[in-house]
Amino acid sequence: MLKVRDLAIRFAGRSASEAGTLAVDGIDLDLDRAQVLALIGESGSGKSATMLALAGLLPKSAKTTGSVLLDDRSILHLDEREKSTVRGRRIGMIFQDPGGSLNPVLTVGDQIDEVVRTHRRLDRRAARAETVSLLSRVGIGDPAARARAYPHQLSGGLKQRVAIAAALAAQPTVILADEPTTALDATVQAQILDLLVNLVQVEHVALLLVTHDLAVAAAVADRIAVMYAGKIVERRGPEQLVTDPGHPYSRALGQAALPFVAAGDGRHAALPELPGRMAEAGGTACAFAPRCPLAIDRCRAQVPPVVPFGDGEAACFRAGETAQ
Amino acid sequence: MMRHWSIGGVIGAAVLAVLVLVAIAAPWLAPGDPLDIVGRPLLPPFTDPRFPLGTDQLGRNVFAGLVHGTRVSLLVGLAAAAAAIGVGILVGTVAGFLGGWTDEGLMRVTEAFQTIPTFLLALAMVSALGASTVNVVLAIAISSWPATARLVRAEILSLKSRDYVDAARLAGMSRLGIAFREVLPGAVQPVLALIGITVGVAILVESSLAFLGLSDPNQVSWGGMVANGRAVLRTAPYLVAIPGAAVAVAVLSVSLVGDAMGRRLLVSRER
Amino acid sequence: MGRTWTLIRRRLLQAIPVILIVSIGIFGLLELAGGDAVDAYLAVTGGGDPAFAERLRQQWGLDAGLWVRFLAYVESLVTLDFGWSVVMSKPVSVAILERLPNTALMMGAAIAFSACLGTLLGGIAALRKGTAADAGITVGALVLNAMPSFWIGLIAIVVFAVKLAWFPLGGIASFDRPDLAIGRVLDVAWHLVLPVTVLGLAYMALYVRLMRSAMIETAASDWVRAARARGLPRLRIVRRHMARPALLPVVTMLGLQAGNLLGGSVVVETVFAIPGLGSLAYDAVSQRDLPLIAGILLVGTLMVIVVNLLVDITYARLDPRVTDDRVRAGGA
Amino acid sequence: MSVLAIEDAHRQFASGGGIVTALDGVSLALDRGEIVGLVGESGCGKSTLARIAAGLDRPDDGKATFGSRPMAPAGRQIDADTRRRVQLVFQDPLASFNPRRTVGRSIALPLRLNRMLSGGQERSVVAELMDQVGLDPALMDRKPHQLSGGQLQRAAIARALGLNPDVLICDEPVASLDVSVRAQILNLLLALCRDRNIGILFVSHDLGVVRRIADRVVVMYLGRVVEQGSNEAVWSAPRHPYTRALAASVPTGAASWRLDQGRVRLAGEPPSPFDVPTGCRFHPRCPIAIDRCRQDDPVLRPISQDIDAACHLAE
Repeated sequence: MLKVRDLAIRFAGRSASEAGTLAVDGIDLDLDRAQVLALIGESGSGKSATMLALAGLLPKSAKTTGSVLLDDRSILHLDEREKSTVRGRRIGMIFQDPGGSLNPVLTVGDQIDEVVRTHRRLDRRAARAETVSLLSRVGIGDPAARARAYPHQLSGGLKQRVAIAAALAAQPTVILADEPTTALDATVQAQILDLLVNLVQVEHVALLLVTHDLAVAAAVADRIAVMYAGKIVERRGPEQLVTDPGHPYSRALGQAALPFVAAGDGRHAALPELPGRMAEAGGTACAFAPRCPLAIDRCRAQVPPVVPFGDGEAACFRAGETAQ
Repeated sequence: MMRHWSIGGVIGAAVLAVLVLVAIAAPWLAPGDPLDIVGRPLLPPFTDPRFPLGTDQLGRNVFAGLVHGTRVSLLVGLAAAAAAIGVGILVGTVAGFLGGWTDEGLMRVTEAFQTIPTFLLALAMVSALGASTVNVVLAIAISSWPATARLVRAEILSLKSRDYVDAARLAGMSRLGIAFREVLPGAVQPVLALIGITVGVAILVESSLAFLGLSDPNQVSWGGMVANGRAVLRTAPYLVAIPGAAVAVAVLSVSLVGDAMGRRLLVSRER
Repeated sequence: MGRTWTLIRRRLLQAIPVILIVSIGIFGLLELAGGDAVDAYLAVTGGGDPAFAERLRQQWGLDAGLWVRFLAYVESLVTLDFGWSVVMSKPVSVAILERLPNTALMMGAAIAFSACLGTLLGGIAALRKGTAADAGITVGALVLNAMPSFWIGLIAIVVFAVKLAWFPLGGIASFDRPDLAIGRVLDVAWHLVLPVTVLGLAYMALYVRLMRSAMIETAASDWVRAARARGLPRLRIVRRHMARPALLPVVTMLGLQAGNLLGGSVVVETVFAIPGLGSLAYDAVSQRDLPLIAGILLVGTLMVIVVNLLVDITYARLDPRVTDDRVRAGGA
Repeated sequence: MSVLAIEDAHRQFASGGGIVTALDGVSLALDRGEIVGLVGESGCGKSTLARIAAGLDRPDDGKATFGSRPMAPAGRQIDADTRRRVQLVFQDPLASFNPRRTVGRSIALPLRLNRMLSGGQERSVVAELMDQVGLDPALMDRKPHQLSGGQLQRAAIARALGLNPDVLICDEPVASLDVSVRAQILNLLLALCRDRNIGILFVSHDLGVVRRIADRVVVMYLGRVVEQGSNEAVWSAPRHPYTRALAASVPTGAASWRLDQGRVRLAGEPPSPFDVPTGCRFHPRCPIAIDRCRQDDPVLRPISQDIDAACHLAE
């Protein structure tokens, strides 16, 4: 349903002479109804830029190439008017900071009402009835009263539920969620993840989840795409990615993500580290090579092609191997 | 360094520099007392090379008045702003650091000074104490310190709770050390952005007081020249236009420079 | 509604120390100025020997100690008895009350004019940030802010009253007042166009700059990005999600500027010969009518307090966060 | 005998017209050479406890002692020796450095204030400290904003190490860092504990990290300790229903966490610390609460050899 092909994003440099920075370097993504696709990576991997590009929220100075098809219709290079028929209506979006995505001086009900009315031509009363039912669908108790509350009167978890309700208000088929639980406490994070999974299973929306947390991704996603320096380096099902990662970066992430188990190897034993920093996108070699324990000369000379691996694929010459 | 100066800031700084030079060089640019009657009354500008900007209805040299008026405007503006900012920093610092009842009391006083219509207060002070330049400076300063005080206090309160201040406590720094080495330098910085506004307002208030006849009668000032020209507004509008424009140019240059300083500050804070 | 009343009560309580401090200040100023009611009385009645003055002082209780005089002063304030105005030859309170409506009218109109036009222009500048329109509005605001209002006023008179003769030279109403009530209202409005514009222009610049920076900030906020992601029409986003939250600092500034506007009215009323509180203050000052000055200062302070109260109520309506007694605890 | 001990600490704050109870009778002990993990959700009081442990705040009631001396005697400044021995690493490394000072001078500051430097050796001592935490001494003359988060956190640790502390309080030290940098900083802390016998109080909302590095765990809820014990015991068999829910809420790799029907999901969120529920403060969210929980406030009691819990039903 959502089909991304060879998407590249370049942010403008500070002056015309500067080349600017390449944030995303030609990625493909596929997302179907009732499916959760997780896009994981660290800051600077290009995952957030990808998400903003899909939502049409990149600044004008950013140059995008490639194609993004939503139900076979290109949505990448639309003008503002066309964009607003896609945003909200076809694609709903949830942001990291649940407080920040709500206007502090309007009641939460008003903010959902306006989405309902913009996209569905309901009158004021019908819109409010719809808002109340949306709030109840995202698990907010006493929704009619909560609709009259201002954001600051709600807790972080409730605000994120409201933001989800606003994203669902125009009945979109795709939901983009950018680190939706990062700012939340553990028990609340679990609740919100449950809610998102429930929406996918019951209402059959497609969910693209962007996160830095492999454990979160593995817990809810059907497929996981691992991003590094603007490229997707591995694409797998969650079980296999955790137990049998193909790309050494995925392996390192899995170890750094610290699965919730005791340190098996004794008291105060060192944790596996990943030395160095992420390389810039767009090089002519494997961007991970400088940090890779498996790197060979070939890795430093050419970009490794994507090869089938396990239940997915990986972009590595030595996929599946482990360091001794 | 010039990279962060906008065009406006450069123009403002240049004009301000010229004004300062004119103020310093006034006795050479226009020798003698500018209040002396030196020529035929109501000579329009650009007609007599001796009086490039003409003469007023008493035959006084407008150019000389303008040049000497620069001194009064800049002097009063800078002195009043310096006094206001000094008092503001002092009050804000004491209130911010000591807190408790001292803070409460000082803030009530600050509030009182923000509530009382300050121009009326300045009028009352000058009227009650006499129209000397010192009193004018005092009157302006007393009415414009609260903004600085509030800003400094707010900055101190915010800086006091920063992690790096806690880090200094952990390092074993004394309270005084923290106040003067960690907090105050950062708290006083944003005041830089207020200097331009404060000086500009001071110049405007001085000219208004002078326009209303409340300035030292023995010194020529731009506001006084406008008041003087008002009597012949219909026949010789240039007597109003020229000194008034001088006020506008002075205030504009000061606020442009202040703006540029404020923006530089923003840039340096964002880094 | 309960919230609003709580707010009003709290603000009025906070005003008490402010009024007290202002009264002490005025008393101190009068003491510093020297010369008391007896001197003023004698100056008007044309002299009198020192012995007579001494007797009068005893009679009026002016020879008492500082404290006694201060208490007497406070008592007179509480009873709204500001003394006798020599200049106006009537009680200070009467003189002030006569002039108050004109000034209130002019101030109200000037506040509305400067705030509305200022926020509009500031908003446009923010939306067109970096363009010629933005530069024009920003520079225009700076220039307007730099021009003394007496000067704008005089030039406006030369251009619009003398040369073009569109508006009257000054005053609040024509000598031959129209008979119909509506005609009289229009007459006053016609007289007020220039002074209100001049007074308003001097303060408009502030609102332009404030609105511009506030709206640039809200435009970059997460909730505006979220509103765009929800596909809301641009106009709606600008109005409800950028402009409305950006109005908050503007409203705060309205309260802070009330006193300055009153000060500005002295100059403007003098220039346009409007019989208001400002020109009264000018008369009082130029003739050193100290009781009148003191009375005007105090009434002016009360006016500012009232305006601030209105501003606070407006603010509380615009920003639901202020009047909530409880603030959610941050991550403790 | 623990080197750092907090006993029955209470702490309240006035905030926006109400009183927040941040700590309501909390005790904590920390030894040299051990890592104690302090976990809980936002608003539970763990940061307040960390500040008290670091001597940056003092309890309204209760006491904090270091060695045999009270840490912050009422009305007096903390003494210089105790101050030196307890250091803190902040969550946001950038905020913990004065932006106007170079990193090197910030690292040197505690040494100079404690007269631990003799003339002319400042740069070499700073370089050595930076080297010890794996930071290139060439970065000494940079301003804080010129360093990455991981580098700055190393610098912050170097600054604390200069004073040769016995105890290090770490308030969410890796929360603002990328996952791959996280392990580097954690390993540095582990090494300090191991090699220098430093006691570490590790405050974190990240249960995965705590489970991997801590020796003991203290779980807080709304200003109280609800469970504490050895790291392994607490996570493998939590006795308090809150700890159970907390453990169950951590996404665990694959194993289809979302299909796990048996896990405990808490409804709602922690109530506001403005008004704490009567009885057991967890009862409104507790899946197993009984009548007694609504009235009786349970005390922290030993349940087994290595676990204490504050629950009527724990056994």
